[in-house]
Amino acid sequence: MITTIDIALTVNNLHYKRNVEPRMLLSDFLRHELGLTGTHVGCEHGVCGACSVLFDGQPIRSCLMFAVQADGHEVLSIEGLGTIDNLHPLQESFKEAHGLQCGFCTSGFILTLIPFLEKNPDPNEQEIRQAISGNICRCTGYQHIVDAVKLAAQKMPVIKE
Amino acid sequence: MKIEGEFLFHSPQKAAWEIVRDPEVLATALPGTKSLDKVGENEYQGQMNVRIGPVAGVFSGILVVSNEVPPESCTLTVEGRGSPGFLNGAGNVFLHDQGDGTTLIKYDGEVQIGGKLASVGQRLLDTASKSMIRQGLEAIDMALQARVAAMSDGKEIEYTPPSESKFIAAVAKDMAGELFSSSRVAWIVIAILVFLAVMAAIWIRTGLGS
Amino acid sequence: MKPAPFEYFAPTTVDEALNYLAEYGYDAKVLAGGQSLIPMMNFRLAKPSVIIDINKIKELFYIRENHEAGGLRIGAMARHSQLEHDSLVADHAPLIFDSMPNIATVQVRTRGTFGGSIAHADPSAELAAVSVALGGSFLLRSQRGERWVPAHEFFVGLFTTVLEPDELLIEAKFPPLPDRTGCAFVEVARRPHDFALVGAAAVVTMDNDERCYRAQLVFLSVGDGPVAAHTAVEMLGNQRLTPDLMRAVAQTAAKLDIDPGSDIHASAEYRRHLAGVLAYRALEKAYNRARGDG
Amino acid sequence: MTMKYIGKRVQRNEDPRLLTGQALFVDDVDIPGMLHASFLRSDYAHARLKMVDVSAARQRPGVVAVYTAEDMGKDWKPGPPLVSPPPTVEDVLFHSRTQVPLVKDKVRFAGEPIAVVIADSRYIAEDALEDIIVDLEPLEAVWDLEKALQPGSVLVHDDLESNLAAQLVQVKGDYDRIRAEADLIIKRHFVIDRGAAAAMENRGIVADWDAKSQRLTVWDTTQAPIPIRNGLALRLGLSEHQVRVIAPFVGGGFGPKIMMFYPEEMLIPWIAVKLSRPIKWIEDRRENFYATTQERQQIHEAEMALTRDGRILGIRDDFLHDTGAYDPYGLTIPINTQCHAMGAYDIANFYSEFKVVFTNKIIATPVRGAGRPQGIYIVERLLDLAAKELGLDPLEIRKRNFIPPDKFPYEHVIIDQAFAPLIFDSGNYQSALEKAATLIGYDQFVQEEQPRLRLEGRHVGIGIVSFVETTGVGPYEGARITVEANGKVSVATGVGTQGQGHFTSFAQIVAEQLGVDVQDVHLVTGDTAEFHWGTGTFASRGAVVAGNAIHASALAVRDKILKLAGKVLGAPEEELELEGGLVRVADIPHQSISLGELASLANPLRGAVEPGTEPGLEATAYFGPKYGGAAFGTHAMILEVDPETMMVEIKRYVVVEDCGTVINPLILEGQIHGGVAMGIGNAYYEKLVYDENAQLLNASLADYLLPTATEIPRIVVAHQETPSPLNQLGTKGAGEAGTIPVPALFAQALENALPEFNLEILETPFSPNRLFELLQEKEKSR
Repeated sequence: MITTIDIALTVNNLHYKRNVEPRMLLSDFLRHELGLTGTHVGCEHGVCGACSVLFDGQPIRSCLMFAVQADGHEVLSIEGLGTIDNLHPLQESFKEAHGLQCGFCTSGFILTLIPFLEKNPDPNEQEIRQAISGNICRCTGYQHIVDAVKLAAQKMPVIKE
Repeated sequence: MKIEGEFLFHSPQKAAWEIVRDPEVLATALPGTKSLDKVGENEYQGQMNVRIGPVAGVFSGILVVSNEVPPESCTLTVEGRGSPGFLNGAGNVFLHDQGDGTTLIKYDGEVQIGGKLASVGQRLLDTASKSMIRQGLEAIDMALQARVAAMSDGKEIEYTPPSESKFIAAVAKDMAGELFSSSRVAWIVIAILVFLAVMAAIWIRTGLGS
Repeated sequence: MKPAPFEYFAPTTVDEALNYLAEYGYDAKVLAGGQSLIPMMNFRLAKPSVIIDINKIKELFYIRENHEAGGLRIGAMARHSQLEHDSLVADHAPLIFDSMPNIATVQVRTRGTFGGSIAHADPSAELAAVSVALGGSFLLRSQRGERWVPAHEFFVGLFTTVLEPDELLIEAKFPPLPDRTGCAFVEVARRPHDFALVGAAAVVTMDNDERCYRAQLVFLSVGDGPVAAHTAVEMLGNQRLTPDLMRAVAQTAAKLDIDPGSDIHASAEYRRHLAGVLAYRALEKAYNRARGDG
Repeated sequence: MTMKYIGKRVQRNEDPRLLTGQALFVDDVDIPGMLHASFLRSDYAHARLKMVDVSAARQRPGVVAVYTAEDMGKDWKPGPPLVSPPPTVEDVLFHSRTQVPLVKDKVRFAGEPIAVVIADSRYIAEDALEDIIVDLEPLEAVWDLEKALQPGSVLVHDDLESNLAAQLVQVKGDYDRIRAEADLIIKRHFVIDRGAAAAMENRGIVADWDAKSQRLTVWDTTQAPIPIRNGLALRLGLSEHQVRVIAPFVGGGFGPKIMMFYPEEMLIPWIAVKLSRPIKWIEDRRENFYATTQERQQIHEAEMALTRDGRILGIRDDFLHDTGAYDPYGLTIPINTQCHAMGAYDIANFYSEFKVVFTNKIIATPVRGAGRPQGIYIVERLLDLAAKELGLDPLEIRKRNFIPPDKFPYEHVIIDQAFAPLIFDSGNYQSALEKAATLIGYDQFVQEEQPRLRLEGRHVGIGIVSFVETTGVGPYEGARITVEANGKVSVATGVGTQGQGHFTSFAQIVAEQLGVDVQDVHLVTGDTAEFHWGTGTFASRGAVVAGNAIHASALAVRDKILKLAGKVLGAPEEELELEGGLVRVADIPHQSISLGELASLANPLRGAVEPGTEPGLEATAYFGPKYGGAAFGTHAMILEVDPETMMVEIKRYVVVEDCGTVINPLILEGQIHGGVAMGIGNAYYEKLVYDENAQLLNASLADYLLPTATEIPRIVVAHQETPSPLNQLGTKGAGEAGTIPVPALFAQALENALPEFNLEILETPFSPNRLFELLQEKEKSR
């Protein structure tokens, strides 16, 4: 008999209560239980970074956590950032700099970069490349992503003011 | 993967032969062995529990003994399978009487490993197999010594193999130690050991923290 | 790639965790950061029937100065992301601090824990090698009691430590570094976040006469655990560290102290070669730092 | 002609959806009652299937069905061949053997599916795989290409006499004669190994059979939705109109997503119909290494004949090509290799013979580059070795051999992958080379920087390599463009998109003709319900073939607009201009009508449409190129190697790219950056390692090394535009170009960085471990 566990968590500022099997990966939980399919699954062994989300404000691989472990915690997925009509400045920068092609890895990059840019408001190229080295993109060769981050760094303080 | 090496048993050739040649005896020496049954003239079937760190599983295997030249040499063929993969091996075992109550066992063989084990466990495979083979042989040597001692006293053999956990720890401990010249015994050992080894190898880079 | 089912417990105290460990022993796996265990479970190479998640045990999350003996104490659940930004670590265990950027990726460091890395005992683990080099020791506890185990005795092999099935790693402590001590960590990996092909950690303490008072050289990824270069390090005793001597020590370490394996990324010969190169680089850097030049 | 939209760095229409997680990928499809599939795959590369027992799996709670080959009954059939061999070549030998849905008698590669479990969740489906008992009798695996062809080798296909799958000779001039006259012959053995496309999104398929309306809807991560629909209809005995295939947003393609039919692509719809339930199968990353096709393995015995002043007289290339266990994709890859083994050079004599070999490895089908990188590797490496031998500068030897601009169109006599004569339509190779040399500072580096750094003990090297890329092959694509009453324009085309920015570049082409904002052009692609003629996105053809179809269709719509507007505005057509969503009379700005109003007028509710006219501002047009255009360019790099650790760092990278008319430089640069990154992977990181049992040893992203941001340098891209005379837009393809020359370039630069070792790199992918081995050999031979 499969046992399930009740969990309560906050995702994109909304509170959810669900009953899940302990083995359910957080990535599957977000995608298939909550319907937040903007989090993508690329490898399920913690290398590609596509499933990165913010967990209590820090970037994690959602394929390397069980949903039960998120009980009592706060998750931010790409759906919680900007909207189509009101993009977050980092999303806006990705668009302007052509920082995405197929777009599959993009939410993982963006979420990884949010806390990075908060800590490093004026990063140089090498710092940016280090910051995204846990995310694989097969389309862009990373250059336009780096450009997008630089662009965002210029924009974000303006937004904050 | 090629496997070859040698190892010194602290027992006369005949006793060493018996254990190498008799997988049932061998089974008693190897921790984790769940069963070993004779299914044909020279054919045995067995199951073994394997555990390395977080990796664990049950493997079943068939061992065939051929080309016997008692008490000197034989050929062992092994086919093992478990959910994480399979292993096929064939190898020759030679026992050289050292004339001082010890026996040098030499082995060479070829092992094929496939499935999950082979495909995601490469990083540590070589390292792990070296360690496992040696520890398997040491376990056998301990069993041998116990047998020899018991027989010379005319007593029942009283030998308890190391517990599974002790064995695993011992297996693991080996590596960094002095240069070794592992050895080879029955192929079921090697086979299943390498099996273990490969399982151990499994590792995926993500970092640390278990 | 979905994990097999398991029973899940999330104790909130060490005592509660020890209860579970006593009850389930070998059938259980402790889930710390999970950054090594969960991928193995996703591949179904690991199928523990019980998971004891210790992420809710608040008493294990700390990094402290050791007020009694000096040095540093690190709770088992201190996360890599804490270690890499903590000034106590930078001050008291600069070697740990140096090694942090080499460990996996930012997302993994958010979750990965000091204790998890140590208990997992991957031969490529930076923190295992560094712990041995720093002469650290680990506190293990079970319902039967507790014990301190020096790092160099803790790692017994591939994914294997002296931890008994009912024991939990509680804390690591590192002695204070003597004056005139320099540390260095170097590694070579295909991509910066990959497992190192080879890594080396060196700790060198000089005496007032500019001679080597004490030294440690520990490799990773060249065996089934961290490998200390005992033979080589003996050559340093009471010597002046000339480049020639350090080169000879590095070569000895590569020749006599290790028995690396081959894999698809590096042959044993290449690893041995790298060990020689990195040993020299680590020693030189540590020596320069010990003299205050680096 | 100056253009308003084409050639501009227009931001992409598709981005806001992708950036906010609102774009639909196949795994996002969720249908009530949907079941999940998981495949049991063979661990063995070659084995006889003696028994499969799925009874325990069927008993597991949550399992709905389990299928084996036997359960498929007469529906079990090998897949159709995707590409047939060239009918235009005499003496071509070709044995077609295609993949099977589930293994029936014999496993031919590790990963071949044996059974499929359908369950309530993927978790349960995977649990049930462990319940299945399979008895496989292992057979010796065919692994080594050379040994595979030796008499007595074990056979991959027992009904054939050998493992030879195909053989083809292509000849130009008379190589043997010229060889006798040559001053220098450079002959080498080259080994090129396999790599994976490794798109970030694995493959996936969702099939939904609506029994009431008798319609099948399939979401598939395919690069070719229309052929998938047609094939599925044929296989399932349905009319094409009963099947709708949607390739929604696809997370990268790079070639393998055009393979068809993958076993899963056939099975999942078949099961959906059987069970009348929606079924989802999403490939996981481990499966992606086993279940998705790969490419690149070839072994070449190649030689180049030259005069002493470095003129190439001819090339001979004999090679083996590994097709894996089956050859559904015909001869596309090895023919591409042949077509690129003369590179950008004017070579009069050429002999190329290849043998395609069956092995017990995963099927080989095109991966970004598709045989071209191998051809370029051969010619560029031979040229480098010749330059060394003759004491010539690598730049100089290339300049002496380029096809000169006045020789275009340049006929190569041999045929290309589309079975059309290989003709390079237009080009200016030397200017691309010179531009690249300038951008990377070639002279300054060689004369000043490098000597200075060498004195400091640093090992820096430079490389510069030219390439051509045949692109934009037929057969055809089409598009339908409609101006809607709201003034917006909708475009439907069939190719499908995997990140190439078609939503934007195609919109630019339309905007150019119709004078509307790019954002007001709404493109639908990859949905057979919207447009169902065409083939797909491959061979760098989207912008060329679909692009020109859209252009033609836009011109036709423009024509209709002008005709109607002329009437409405009472002005001659030639005085009308389209801008800002309006048609207006030139010089009389207030005399205008909006496209929306015109569209309404063209589709009246009352009154009569004139005989012989069509309602609406809509047109459908097709484009099929006579042959493909040849894009080209030059790459240059500077790298540094640490000869102690063998680690290599790329310091500078320059690309000069000429793919004819550029539609959107921003998108083009993105394509090039990505291509170069994949090329760097091919050169130095990404090698699929098989052992002698044809077991893949690095089937995870931990061991198969995809470059990350720290391995890829900043890439300087410069454009040159030599329009193609083959189509109205003047475009050539660009999707694969970035990847093609990188392994050859890397080898040249690395050799240049280590002059004291006199290295010869004759293999790719390379690695630090291989560099160590080669340097050790050099040490020993000293």
